[in-house]
Amino acid sequence: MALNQPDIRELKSLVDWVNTTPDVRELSIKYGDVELFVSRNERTPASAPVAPAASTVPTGAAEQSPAPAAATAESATPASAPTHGVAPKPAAAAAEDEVTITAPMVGTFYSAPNPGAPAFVEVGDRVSADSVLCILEVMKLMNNVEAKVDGVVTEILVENNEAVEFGQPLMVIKRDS
Amino acid sequence: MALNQPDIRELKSLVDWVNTTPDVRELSIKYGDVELFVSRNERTPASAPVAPAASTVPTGAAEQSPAPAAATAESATPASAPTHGVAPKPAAAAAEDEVTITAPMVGTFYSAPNPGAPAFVEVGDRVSADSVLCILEVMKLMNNVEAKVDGVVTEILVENNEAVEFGQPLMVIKRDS
Amino acid sequence: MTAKQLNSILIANRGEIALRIVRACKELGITSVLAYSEADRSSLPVKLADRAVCIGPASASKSYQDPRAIISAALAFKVDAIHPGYGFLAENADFAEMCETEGVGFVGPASSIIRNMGDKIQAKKIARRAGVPTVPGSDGAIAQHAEAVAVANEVGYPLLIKASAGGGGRGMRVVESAETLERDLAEIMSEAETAFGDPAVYLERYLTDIRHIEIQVVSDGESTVHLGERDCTAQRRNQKLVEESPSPVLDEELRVSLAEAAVALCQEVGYRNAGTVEFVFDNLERRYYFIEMNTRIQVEHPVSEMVTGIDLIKLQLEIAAGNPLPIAQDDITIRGHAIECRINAEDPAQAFAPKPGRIESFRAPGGFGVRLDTHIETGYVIPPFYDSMVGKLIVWGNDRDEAIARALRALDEMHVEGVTTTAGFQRDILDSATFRSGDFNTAFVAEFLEGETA
Amino acid sequence: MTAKQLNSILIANRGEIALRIVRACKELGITSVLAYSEADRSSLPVKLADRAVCIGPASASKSYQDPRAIISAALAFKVDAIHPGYGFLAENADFAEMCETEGVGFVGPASSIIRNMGDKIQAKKIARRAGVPTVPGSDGAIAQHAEAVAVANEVGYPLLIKASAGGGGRGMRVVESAETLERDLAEIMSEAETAFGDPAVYLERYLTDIRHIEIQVVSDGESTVHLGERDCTAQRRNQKLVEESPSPVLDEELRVSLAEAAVALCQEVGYRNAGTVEFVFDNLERRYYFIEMNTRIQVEHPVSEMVTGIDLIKLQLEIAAGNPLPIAQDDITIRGHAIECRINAEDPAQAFAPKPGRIESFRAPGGFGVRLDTHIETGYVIPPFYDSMVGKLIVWGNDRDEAIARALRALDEMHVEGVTTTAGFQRDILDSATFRSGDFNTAFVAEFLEGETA
Repeated sequence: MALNQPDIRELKSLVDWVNTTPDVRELSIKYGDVELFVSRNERTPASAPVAPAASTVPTGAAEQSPAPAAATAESATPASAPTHGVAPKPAAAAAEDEVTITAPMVGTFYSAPNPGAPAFVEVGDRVSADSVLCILEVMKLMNNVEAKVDGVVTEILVENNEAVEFGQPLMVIKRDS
Repeated sequence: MALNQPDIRELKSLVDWVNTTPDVRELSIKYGDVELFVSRNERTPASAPVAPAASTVPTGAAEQSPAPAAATAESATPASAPTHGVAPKPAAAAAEDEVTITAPMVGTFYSAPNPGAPAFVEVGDRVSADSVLCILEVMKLMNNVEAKVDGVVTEILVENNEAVEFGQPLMVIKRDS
Repeated sequence: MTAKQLNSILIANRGEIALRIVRACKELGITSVLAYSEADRSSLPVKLADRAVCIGPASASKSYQDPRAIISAALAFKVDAIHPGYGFLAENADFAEMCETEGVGFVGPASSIIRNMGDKIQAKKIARRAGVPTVPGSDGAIAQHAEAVAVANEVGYPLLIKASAGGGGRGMRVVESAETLERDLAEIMSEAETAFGDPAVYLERYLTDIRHIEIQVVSDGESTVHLGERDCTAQRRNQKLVEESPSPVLDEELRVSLAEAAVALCQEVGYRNAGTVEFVFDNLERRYYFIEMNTRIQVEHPVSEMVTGIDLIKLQLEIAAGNPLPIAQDDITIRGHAIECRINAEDPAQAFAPKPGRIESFRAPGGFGVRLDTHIETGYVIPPFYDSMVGKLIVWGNDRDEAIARALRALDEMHVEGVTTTAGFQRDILDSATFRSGDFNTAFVAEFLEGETA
Repeated sequence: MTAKQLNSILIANRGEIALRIVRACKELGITSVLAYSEADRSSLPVKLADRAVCIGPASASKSYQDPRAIISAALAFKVDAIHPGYGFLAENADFAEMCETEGVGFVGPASSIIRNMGDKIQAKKIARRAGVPTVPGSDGAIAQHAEAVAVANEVGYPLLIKASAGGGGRGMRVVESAETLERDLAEIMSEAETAFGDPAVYLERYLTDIRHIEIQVVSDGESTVHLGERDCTAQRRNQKLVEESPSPVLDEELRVSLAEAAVALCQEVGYRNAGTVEFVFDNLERRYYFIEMNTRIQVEHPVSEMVTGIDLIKLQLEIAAGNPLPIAQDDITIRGHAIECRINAEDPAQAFAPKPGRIESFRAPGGFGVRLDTHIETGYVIPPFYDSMVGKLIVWGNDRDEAIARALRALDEMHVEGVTTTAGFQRDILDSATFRSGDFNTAFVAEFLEGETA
């Protein structure tokens, strides 16, 4: 780990930016061999805790590497896919035991493995961490989105075949306590 | 006194304007046969007291009618002139017993009745309400500026022959208590 | 560079036109001294002028409209000339004469020209002398029935009969054709005799389907150039809302003819300043008639600046300095199309009631072909003492369609919080099929408003 | 109106150029879908676009520079084409090729043209084929001493010898005259042999007193028009600071010759898009040499828009829709003079260190001849992830003097609080006697900065 003066200055300016921007809640930066993860409490306007973190800190960015396996649009079995970011539901009403599944990339949302097939999950379904919730098509590459938590699907927020943005909430899961 | 709806609306908008403008402290309006005088406390940001006032309220504006007597540039004796506004000194340090004499009109300030003559007043001079403090030349018309209070001249804020703006502080007089 | 230049001027105005003049001074290296009232102490023009001088209280009659305050400021602060802007004292012949008497320069023509052009009857006479068509009508009041009949048949129909002593709409009648003339004339004259004790009437052609088209001129007292026309037909209650150049209805022959008429009028009086010669244009007969001349810079002058590239305020200042016109007619070409929308702090939903107040947040539109002349900014408090115009959006496009599209885009982009403005109303006007067609007359905006409420 | 029009485009960029494209779309009635990173969520372009789609986190490599994210967004949101703006993926041949493969329209030339023009040696070859002069030099690396001597004497002096395997300033020497050539050549070649194991050298005329002049072109694949030149000589560390049109040093003959060269190059490759052909201009010999072609819209494109009246972004979109050029060369005339100043959030006093942060208060300059292309507004937080340019001030004047005066006036008027910008520095540059004279070369800004600290 070797940070020189300009690096530190630049890092500081990033943290300053997060502190002055009202709508940034989390920030992760990989800078050489240093990873920085900044998370800000949503309610309290206190200063953001800054922690130099090892790569064990689960940053969304680190998980968004493209899937290594290629897949064509026709492939029935979705390719092994990148995992997704798990973030607290942004809505004010989100309970503490609810997690919102967000889109790891901009693309098209499919609720089922094939047109006409039953959906991976419906509201009320119980899911485990490795359950596939939906598929995101990114340039004809079919990416599985997994639950990553054990719980019950309480909301599905997008329609089949809908275009979704990066970070867009897709589903809400009530986590087992 | 006859105010119809549009009149009242317009008056209200004037008062609103005074309330939203930070640098207006006093406002006087003559509207038909109604005179309105609004004065705002300088320190406290409380809402301005609004008082419909009879013409006995000494508003500066009402006193600024041009002098009836004509005078040429050469006239040695200044024409009988409009009186001037008397306002508390705007500077933060102004004591309660100090009054600031301000220019009733834009023009040129003369400290003496003639070039070469001694000044009307010097700092330290005692003046009475009808003492002439200086002359303001407004388009070759020489206007006497009178003290309007009894007291002692503590400051002369402009130089002889200086151009002065409307409302510009000219002198400070410490009023007799 | 021209030979002579003013060192300093007093700007005797406020709002966007004060800022407009400050900007021209800055670019020319002329010291701008802004005369302002107490109500405008924290206004943008005051901030941006080289020097600002308070000349009186908020009331215009004691500040911007007080000749003594203005001239006294000019004398005390030793400026070379006064730029009156528009409104206030800009076309006040007495004020111009006082400037002449006091030896203060005035950015405008001689007071005698202001006086002549300010007198409608006098102005019409001068126009006729210069060979400029005026609205057909009687030369003066006619008291004899027989003479009135003869003149009426010369003027043509529809014909407006106005009782000489009448006013405010009383003693007026429109005669549609010669058939009813003698009877109508007799009735009006006897009514006038009864009501006012004077049977005399004026006769004038009654024009209904008209446009308002004006020519921008600049003269140095010797020669005159024009910068093409502005079409100001979109008006509400005789207040211009949208102005554009070129006019969508003129052909090349008419365009040249109008401009030549305006130049002839200026040459007739030896005009010296920027000015505007206003005409009504009869859509049906496609003929134009002189109505008046404005001897000052106008609100809508940027429209001509945008299509010609010529800075009219700078030209005014050059002429006031005593320089001959630095450009000839051949140097002036019209490129593309420009449209101006006046943005007022008024509420269209409340019969356009003025809405002074605090601008909580303001963001100007930007980008290609967009010019905003405004004195407002975030935090500015619009005082209730003066007119409600808070800015002018002027757009330029290669053609009228592009200019309209750009104006709509810029109106959408402009962001004013805290005060209601007419920007949305302007958008509706510009986006209407009628405006887009270019085919309308001075009744357009009133009809548009009726259509909206119907 | 043209025959074909795109219904919707994805704007794969940020900042002022994203806003610029949004504006053009609005005026054309094209739905703008703006691809943005999480850092730009509350930016002005996001607010003003018809639709905005978040495509990734702040890091450009995972958003604006990620071809997969951009193309996936274009496919998912079903746009007709992607406008890449400048920077990021705008000249990435692989990205353009992916668009071609995926069947997504790309507002730019074919990937093969981007690839060829992106390869400096290849581009030079094409230029020579089109008869466009390039900087005199060897066609490739020369390993034989005798051959090098022969070529060197053809190229002329001063001459730059560059070791083929060198780099970063190593293995370079300037030869002032033929006298020392053989010795210098022998030394460099033997040094290169020792250091890199390869004696081969490139030879090139060493130009020092040069200006940077570029021609704006637009081609539809069949025919090409040009919009005159831009002079971008005022640079700091190869970053353009001030651009203007016309160039203050070209005469009519050179102007025509440069433009014809640029058009010939476009015709040679069947170019299709707006583009810029860049030249160095040798002040001493008054000759120009092709250096590279940019196959995208450029930061400084508004300079050409201001003097021609032509909207370059609209032309790009028309061509991308498959329309032929709607204008011919005869339709294009240059009027007046335009100057652009890039405003960066940098501190000139701290070696131009970037100064991201919150804009506490912003007021745009306005009035005649002033155009501001910016995405900043009061309350905007400049993110530290991207480049530091916060806006471009473009002014137009009848001549260069008026344009400079206007630029100074507008720079003075612009009000930015909370963040340090280069506006004041730009003011100093423009106001300098050297810039005003028009007589300088690419070393001007560096010399100006030295003069200031001296």
